[in-house]
Amino acid sequence: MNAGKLLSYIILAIVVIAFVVSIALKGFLVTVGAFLTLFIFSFLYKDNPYYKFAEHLFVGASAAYWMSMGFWKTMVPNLFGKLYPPMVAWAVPALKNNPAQPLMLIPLVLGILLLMRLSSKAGWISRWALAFIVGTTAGLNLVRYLRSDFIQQINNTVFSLYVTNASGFDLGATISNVIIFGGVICGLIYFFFSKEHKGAFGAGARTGIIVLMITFGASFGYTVMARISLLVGRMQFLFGDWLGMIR
Amino acid sequence: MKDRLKLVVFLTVIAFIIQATVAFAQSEGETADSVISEQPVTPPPKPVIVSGEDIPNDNGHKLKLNWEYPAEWNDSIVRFEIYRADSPDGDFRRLGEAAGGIFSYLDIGSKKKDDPNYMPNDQNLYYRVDAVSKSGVTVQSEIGGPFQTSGQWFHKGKVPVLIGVVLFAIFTIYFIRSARKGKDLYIRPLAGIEAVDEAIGRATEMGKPILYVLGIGGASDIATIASFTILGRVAKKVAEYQTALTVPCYDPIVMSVAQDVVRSAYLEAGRPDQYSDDLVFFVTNAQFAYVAGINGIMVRDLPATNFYLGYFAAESLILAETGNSIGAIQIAGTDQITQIPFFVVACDYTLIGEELYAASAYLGRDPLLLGALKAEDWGKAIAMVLIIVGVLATAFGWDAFREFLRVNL
Amino acid sequence: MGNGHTEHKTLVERLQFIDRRIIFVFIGLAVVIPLLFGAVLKEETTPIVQTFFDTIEGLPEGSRVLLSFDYGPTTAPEIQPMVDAIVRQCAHRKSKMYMMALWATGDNLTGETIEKVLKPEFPDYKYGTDYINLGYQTGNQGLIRVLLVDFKMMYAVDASGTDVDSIPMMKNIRNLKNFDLIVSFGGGSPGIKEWVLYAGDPGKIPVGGGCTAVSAPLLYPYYPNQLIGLLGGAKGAAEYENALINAYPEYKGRKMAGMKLMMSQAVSHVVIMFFILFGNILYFIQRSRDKSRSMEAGR
Amino acid sequence: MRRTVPLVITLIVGTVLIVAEFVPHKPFGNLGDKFSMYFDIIAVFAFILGGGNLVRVHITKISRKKADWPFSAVTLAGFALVLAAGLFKIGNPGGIRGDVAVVGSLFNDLYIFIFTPLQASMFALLAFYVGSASYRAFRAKTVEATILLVAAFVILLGRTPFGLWLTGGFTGSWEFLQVPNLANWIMDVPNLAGQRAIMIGIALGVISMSLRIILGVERTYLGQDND
Repeated sequence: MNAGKLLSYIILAIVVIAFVVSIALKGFLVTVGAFLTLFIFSFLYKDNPYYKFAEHLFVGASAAYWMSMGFWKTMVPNLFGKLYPPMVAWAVPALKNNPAQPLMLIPLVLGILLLMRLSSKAGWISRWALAFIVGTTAGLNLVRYLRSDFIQQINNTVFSLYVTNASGFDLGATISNVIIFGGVICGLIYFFFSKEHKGAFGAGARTGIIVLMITFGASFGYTVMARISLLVGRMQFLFGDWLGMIR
Repeated sequence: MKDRLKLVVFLTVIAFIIQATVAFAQSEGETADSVISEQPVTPPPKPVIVSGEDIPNDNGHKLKLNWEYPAEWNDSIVRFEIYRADSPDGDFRRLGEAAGGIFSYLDIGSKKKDDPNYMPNDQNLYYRVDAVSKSGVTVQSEIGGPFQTSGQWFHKGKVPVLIGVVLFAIFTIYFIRSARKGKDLYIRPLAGIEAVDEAIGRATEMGKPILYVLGIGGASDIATIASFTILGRVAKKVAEYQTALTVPCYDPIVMSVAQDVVRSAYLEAGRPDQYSDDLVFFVTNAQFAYVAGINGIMVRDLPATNFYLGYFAAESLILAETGNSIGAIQIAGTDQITQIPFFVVACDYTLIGEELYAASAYLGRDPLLLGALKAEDWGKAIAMVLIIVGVLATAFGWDAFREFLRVNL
Repeated sequence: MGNGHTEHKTLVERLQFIDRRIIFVFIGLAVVIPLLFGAVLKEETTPIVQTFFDTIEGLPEGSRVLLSFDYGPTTAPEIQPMVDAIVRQCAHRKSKMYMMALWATGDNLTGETIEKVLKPEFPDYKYGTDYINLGYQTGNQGLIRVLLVDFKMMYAVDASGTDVDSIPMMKNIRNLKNFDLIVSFGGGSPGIKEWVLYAGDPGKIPVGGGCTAVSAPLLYPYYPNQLIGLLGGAKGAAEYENALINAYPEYKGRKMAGMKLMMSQAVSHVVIMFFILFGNILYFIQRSRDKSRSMEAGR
Repeated sequence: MRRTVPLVITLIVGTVLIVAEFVPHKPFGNLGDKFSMYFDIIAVFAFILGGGNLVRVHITKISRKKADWPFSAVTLAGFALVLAAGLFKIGNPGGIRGDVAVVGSLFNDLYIFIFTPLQASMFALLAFYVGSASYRAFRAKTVEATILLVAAFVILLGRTPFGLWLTGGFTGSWEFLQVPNLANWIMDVPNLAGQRAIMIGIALGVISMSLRIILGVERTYLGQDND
């Protein structure tokens, strides 16, 4: 037995003992939460069997979680409960008196079509369901993005560059508005695909990159706060709820 | 003289009684104010229904009822109760109430016939408004109506949107057609795209796999659909170079589409035997479990090249930093504005927003898709022109332009 | 001499690419040490938070406040301090609290808030007359639209399955317009934006919100016309706690969650900034050396 | 046939939904909502594909004794346990009629004590990664990188009391130079401009992509084989 293996057994022993002691002192559920947290954090050092355990458990449990939620929260009330309520009334009595909606046959059929891909012969038919999904999205997105992102954002940028306030000309606000106006125009120039970035157009594109870089830097810096909060939350759980070191 | 004296005494007594009542009422507490203001002995007047307007640009079943009421009574009316019936002498059903001082009510009826609140379109409706005073007196209005609601065939607030849809359709079709005729279109280079070949080549040289992450979008997210096209091109090259490919998926539908796409690509490259469904597999449908799984794949399989193309949320940086720690070349692209900065900071190449959608055209050099890119550029030109003209128009105090662009949601 | 010079240079080079685990350790310590010492950082209350506080403060006794828990455990560290502070304030003001959730994950957090804040700190507050947990309902913004017209259509029972008609405080609730204030806690969708668009605006009901720092910039545009106030991230929470302490002296000296969060925030920000500066200084040292070296070589 | 029918479906569905956006009248009015609901239902059917694939992948790993195969057993065990508690409502106080995620059920306990800590911990890793990413990437190597660095630095500084402490001396008309004010200005002005340009670009990309899909130009998602 080499040294590495010995060390890993020693660590395993420590983890098991700590786990048992923790259960005795703090109860089962908090202990499980704390150890799973530590297992995930151990990935920061390097990949190890404890992280692998947590990762694999997480993958299996989460997949089943969403399957169960999808079945009971979507499939039962929104499909069967509307298609033929008596069918699910034994499980969800509240649905019993719903009127039947024959139109719900559409998603049922499409869902079954999608499952046809499990068959090697009729797999191609699952594309009909896919075509429905993609067509729906394309139709909805086209108009929605045109309206709320394209036209609305243009509208938001149409403002007066020359700003006045109670005491007359407002230099600060005027500069800000000019920068927003110029920044949006240059940013758009950067995104042109079919025109070479040369001459005045190139200068615009270059300014556009600078504006984008400020945006990215600022967004990054801004998000740090939120991310630290998450870590604080975990640490409060470990050192407070579990170890009782924070009062 | 005597009569006059009588009158004075009479009035004094009345005044005294009134004062006493007021004082008593005040000692009773809160209702005191209302009694004072409700001094006029006359009962509250009737509300007068003025109009019932159908709400425009909708499916019907909605009506705005307006009535009038003397302003001096505002303080003494607690609420108005609104009733509706199918006929003037029908059964009036209470719909709801409006506070005193408010003289309109939005009646949102049900579309369903079996609902008690059913409100038919294109049929006569009759309304009644009851004013309830603080002292509890209820006065009914005359019955108002008939009013009707109806559904409209066109949403007038969306004219600019309609113009936009038509314009873009024309552009796209025009440029696709001219591209089909063989007109040569210039497109500027995109660093992220040019690096794709190099990145695949590097993995081949090193004998390491390529990881392609489609993100946490569904098959209906446009970013995911754009990513499918890129995956097709990447998979074809990978098949030609005989490099290993791993595509872990978040959404089962995305997984099945990705399987189709990769299988087709291998077939096109003439190596259908190299394909197996094990290349493209489902991990899980939970954001962070998916990331945990991919992290595991990265540190164990040590891919030389990572692609992150599609819809990404907070997990972007976890992926990009883990990928960086194993020394992989990373090419990322997403349309999620909040995540682009993380990819820019932690990856070698990043396709910013729109560039992700353009990537499929770049990789395939398909004239049809290049034509669509040209149409997008025209869209950008229009946006710029609209902004510049709009700003000028505003400078000259002409607000109609801006009003036109205001979209009624 | 020359030998030492090259060795020193490799050190600069090495430091530029230090093992990232060293950075991890520093960030971990920056978060944990302030927590262990219970250090707090006070934040002066800004107007966007103060108006929110004043609105609740101005509600008469018995006002109805709808609290919607539209967040999950992952963002709870940021959001929960706001929830706790606002629940405390509502309890002091003797407002009636109606708790619900647009997010399935909000359900557990509602229960946790009741168990950890309301029950121990306000034992006189009675379920059914002073507060109620209505639980989660599916439907997202669709749910809000229905609630605006008919509340009991979607909430016929409370979270534990009790018929709401048998609960005293639900007696006069017909629709959302019966509430004096709606407060949504959450950063995602559906959340504050949906409450504003589908309830606040059409129903003319005041809406306030508490959200994550990330989503705050997207919501600022709604203040002050459509939102009475907004708490953004840990900073917003700490500012609210400051307002609470100023108004209710019994909280003075108490280390509240948002303020603790702010201390860890400040220290870890400084650590990150230090590393950025450190990295750049090393980079410039190396570059100037590279330059002088290439000049020597050119000579 | 195999290629044409899906393309026709996409064309019809897409066009109908565009029309529906402009026609509030029946039957178009709420077609978008309805179709989205259908989509949610179809997605649940797809879970069968996903769950099946997951089970298959891990059973293969175990049977072929691939690297780390014992951990695949952990995945399967977790999957089976949660599925039993969720789909079959084992350990639910209300039995099969109880709400699936009701407080006190095994399903809910598994969610709170296994799912939640794992999820929150993965999320919290980000706090470490923002540190390592900023140390590595924020170097003043090029003009662009310098701008990125300076913008991030000002925002970070504005989030700490040190920002105000360093620049509190600027008062009166110079007050805008105080770091917190500067940080807010960067967020509200140049950041806004950049975001807007990206948003308009993305909108155009989505519009173009949607048109390409509806017109059948973009069809990779349907696969390319003619089997």
